[in-house]
Amino acid sequence: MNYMMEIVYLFSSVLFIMGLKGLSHPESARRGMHMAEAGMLFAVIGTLVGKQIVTWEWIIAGIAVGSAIGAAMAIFMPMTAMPQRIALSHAFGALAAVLVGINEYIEKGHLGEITNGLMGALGFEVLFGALTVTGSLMAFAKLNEMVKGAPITYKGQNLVNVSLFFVTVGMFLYLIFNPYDYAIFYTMIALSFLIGVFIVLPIGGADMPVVISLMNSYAGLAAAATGFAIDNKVLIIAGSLDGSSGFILSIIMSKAMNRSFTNVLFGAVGTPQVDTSKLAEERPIQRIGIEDAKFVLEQAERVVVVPGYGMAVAQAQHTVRELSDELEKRGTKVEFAIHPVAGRMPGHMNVLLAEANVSYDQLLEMEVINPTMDTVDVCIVIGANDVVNPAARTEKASPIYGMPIIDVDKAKTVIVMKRSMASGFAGIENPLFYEPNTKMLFGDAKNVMQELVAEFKKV
Amino acid sequence: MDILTVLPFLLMIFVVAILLGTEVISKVPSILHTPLMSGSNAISGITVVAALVAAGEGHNWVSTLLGTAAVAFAMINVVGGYLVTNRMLSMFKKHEEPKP
Amino acid sequence: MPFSIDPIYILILAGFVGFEIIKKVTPTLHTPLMSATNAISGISLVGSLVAAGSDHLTGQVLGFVAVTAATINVVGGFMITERMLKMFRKREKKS
Amino acid sequence: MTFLAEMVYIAAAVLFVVGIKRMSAPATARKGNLLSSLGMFLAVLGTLIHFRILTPEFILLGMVIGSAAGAVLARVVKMTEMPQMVALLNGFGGLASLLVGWAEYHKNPSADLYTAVTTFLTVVVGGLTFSGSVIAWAKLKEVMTGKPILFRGQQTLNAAVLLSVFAGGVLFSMDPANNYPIFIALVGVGLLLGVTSVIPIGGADMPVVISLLNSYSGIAGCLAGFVIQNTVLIVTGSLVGASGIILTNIMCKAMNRSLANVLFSGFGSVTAKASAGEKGEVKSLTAPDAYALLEAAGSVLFVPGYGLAVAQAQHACHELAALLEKNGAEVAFAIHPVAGRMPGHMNVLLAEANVSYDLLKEMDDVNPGIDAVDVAVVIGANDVVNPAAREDASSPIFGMPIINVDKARTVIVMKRSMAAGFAGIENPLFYKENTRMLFGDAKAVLQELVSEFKRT
Repeated sequence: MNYMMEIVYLFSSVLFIMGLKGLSHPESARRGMHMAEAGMLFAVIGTLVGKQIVTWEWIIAGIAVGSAIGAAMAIFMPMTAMPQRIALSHAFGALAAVLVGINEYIEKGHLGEITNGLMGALGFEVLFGALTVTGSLMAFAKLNEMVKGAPITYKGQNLVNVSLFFVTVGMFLYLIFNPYDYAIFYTMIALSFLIGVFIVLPIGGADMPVVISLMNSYAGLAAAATGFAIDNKVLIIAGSLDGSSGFILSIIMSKAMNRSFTNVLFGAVGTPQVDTSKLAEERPIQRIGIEDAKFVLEQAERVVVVPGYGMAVAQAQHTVRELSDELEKRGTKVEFAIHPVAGRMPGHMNVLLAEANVSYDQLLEMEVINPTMDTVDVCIVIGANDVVNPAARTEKASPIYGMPIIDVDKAKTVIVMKRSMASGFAGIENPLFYEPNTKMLFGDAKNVMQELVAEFKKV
Repeated sequence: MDILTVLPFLLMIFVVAILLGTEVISKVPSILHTPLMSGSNAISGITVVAALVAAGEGHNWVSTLLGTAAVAFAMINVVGGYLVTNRMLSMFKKHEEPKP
Repeated sequence: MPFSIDPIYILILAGFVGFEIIKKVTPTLHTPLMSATNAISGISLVGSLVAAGSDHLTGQVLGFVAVTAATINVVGGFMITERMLKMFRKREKKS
Repeated sequence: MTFLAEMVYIAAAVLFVVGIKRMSAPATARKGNLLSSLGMFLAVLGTLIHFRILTPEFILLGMVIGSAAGAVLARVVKMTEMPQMVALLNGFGGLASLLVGWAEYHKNPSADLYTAVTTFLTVVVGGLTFSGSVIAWAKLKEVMTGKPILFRGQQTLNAAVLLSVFAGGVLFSMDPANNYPIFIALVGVGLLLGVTSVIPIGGADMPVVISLLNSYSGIAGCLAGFVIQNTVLIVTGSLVGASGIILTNIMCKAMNRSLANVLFSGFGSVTAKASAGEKGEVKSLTAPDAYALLEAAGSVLFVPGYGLAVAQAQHACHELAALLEKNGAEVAFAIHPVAGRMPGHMNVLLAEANVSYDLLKEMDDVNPGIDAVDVAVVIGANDVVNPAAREDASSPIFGMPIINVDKARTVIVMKRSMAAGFAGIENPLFYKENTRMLFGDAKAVLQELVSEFKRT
């Protein structure tokens, strides 16, 4: 391997790191990504120039096809479909790693050059890769509602999964010492494809953020393993950056959902937990009409909007932003409180609001907004339910007890927009609706918002 | 080449890069978690480097085929990932001055 | 020994890690931080050991002094850091 | 190098990183220190076992002497003398790297270009760290004058020394096998460079210098790692190097100086421009008056400076703080980044006096809420509370971040006399409406206040 190429790789690695570092603020984020793009360009050019590449046609064909598909997906996918895109893209990345691994195995196999160490690296590569491919495809299917989003469970599921896992690991260990057993190698790959399917099956739609993050981490680890197999440092660095990014995100997600890692993977929660902790006394709810809502908002000095995925489904984010503009025109301070799991993947809601032109300094994290919640005049909850459920704070019996929530109930007035009194995704009763300072505004989020904006514009 | 001779260096790099990744990424605010994920995904499309070699060394048609497929898939990640990240990030804007 | 780029990789990565981690150390602990990194930089002890273990006299003498100097750093540095950190206590509950 | 030894090195590197990471909060810091010392133990053990080391008796002797000296130093040093101790330790680190480079060259004089260049750099940086640290130590210890030593042609001399380092380096690297004399000369010039670059720096700038030398000692270790191609040396060396540079940067910012300014101008000496047009009247008060003020205060903020440490008054200060707390007041200590003589020094001094670490507040945390403070007590600090840094564009410290004590309701300044501070800059704080001067030795005055409290 010549020095020039290694130096180019080193340069790329640095650009990747700086790129991710740039993401620590919206201001520097784009410049950071440009750096990472440049890093990738250098790495590709360096490889093409430095390696003894003999045939070009196929490379060009592959690059052309891949770029076209990638560009098309990037340009035409709506922002709500972001999680699906990411899931697919994990599958592609992992598939590329698997293919490279198989190829390396075949080539080195021909030459009889597979050492135990190399086999170890290759094994990791194809195992993580294959599992990520099918796992991400399953996640994609669930998100796209091609497979039903509810957890699919059956008796003895954990037993099947665990034994499958051990068989595969056993094969891997066997291969390390007997690398030339082709049949075992391909069976192992097939089994890990299966594992990918099986581990995602029992995971419900609500837990998808964790799954996607986890797949992200696996895809990165597969890339890093590739680096070990072919002695390439830039692959190791980029792969481990990706791996740690996915890992951190899945931890953040698990924490925000008040679940442990193992719980998500093996517990198959997201199953509508039969929750009978009905409130002892059925207190009356208070409804509010559009005009009254307008009146309340008009009086407010500080308004906080708490958007949930329901808002995105109703495509109401643009109307919400219009409302916020109207309010700001009147001198009201408007902010958005974003729960870490709002949306379907880490940070998803922020992207949806950014798309609707909401300024990023209006987007506040849960920890930032909660301490000042009692100075908020009006809090508008749109399509969010569990993330504002005070039972998480107060009621020990509740399945979400201990989950961090946005304390909307501490605001002076809360307006909850909701289709009906049906309970949320997780099927948990929400005592917020019965609080004396809560007003319910029933209807489709988008329609209600439009009416509200029209009301404001009337004057 | 026996991998055992280079493994320590590679492992050291791996370990240090993991530590670094953890530090850098834990500072990304939750506002940018989605761009972070798609961005780091594009970065992990670095597999393209390995795929290029597999496709271009021209040992046999199986290699070429596998390699080409790998190049295509990795490029989807690279191009798609960066483009979509860029698209998302261009949406994150600060408030314009209030219109008169 | 031939030139290899591997150490440069490690240097750059470790440099980044250092920056990230140390930026987060609270100013309250800057003095212990410094004495701790001081002790850690006594890692040149590793190099000194190799030198002192060589088979010619000059190397042994140079190595011997190097081992001594580095060990002062290691032992002194860690101990003084420990001593300082022991002083940082949270307020006991008032009785 | 054997596989196992490398694995042990990786474990050691991780332990170092995690150890430093734990330093980010006082509660986890001790565990962190333990982890990094464990890492060091592993690294040494790995090296000893896996190199064919022929003469262990020399090594053992060196390690025994070094451990004993280090342990004694660590036990007996006073907390006020931490900067000296750290300076000395920096020096030893540099010395060790220098010697490693030398031994490596001696073992194999006909090295290739790569090894020659890295060896030469190791030796020069190691030597410069060593002699520079010794000078810094002497200045701090007041073995030699703390004032900047300036003479005519100094810049020329520095430039000449630097130039000869480069020239010698090139000559040596071109043909290392036949240039042993040049190598020895390089060692000498490196040592000389350390001396010439530290003597013109004044005592007040020592925090910057120590941080910088800390960084150099890391860089020297890192370079030694390149010479012997040892990963763990490179990792830890660059960790330490980064740490030193960050601290240097923090110190420079807190003193409102650029690094170049510290290194080349010899600031600590000059200035002294008394620019206070109308001085106004100084209102002084006695200990009983101060007692009355403090007794009535709901929140008290102490701003300690190095003067407090010199007077050894931190214990009396802590006692007073405890009494005030018992009296129901909210007490905090505002620590300026350059308080004391090295980064974070004042925190250690107060921790030694049993002040709880949650009372130690950084400047940036204190300033926003300072107008709610009833009484700010400034003890032995001067420039770091000088409002001229904020208001007077012509002041030499203009732009330096300060603790805004003048915004507190009342300020009590404890001071020996009206003499200007270390940097010789007039302090308009003393003439402010809400400032009261309490003259006297810090320790005596604090003790008086304490006994005043105890009487009631």
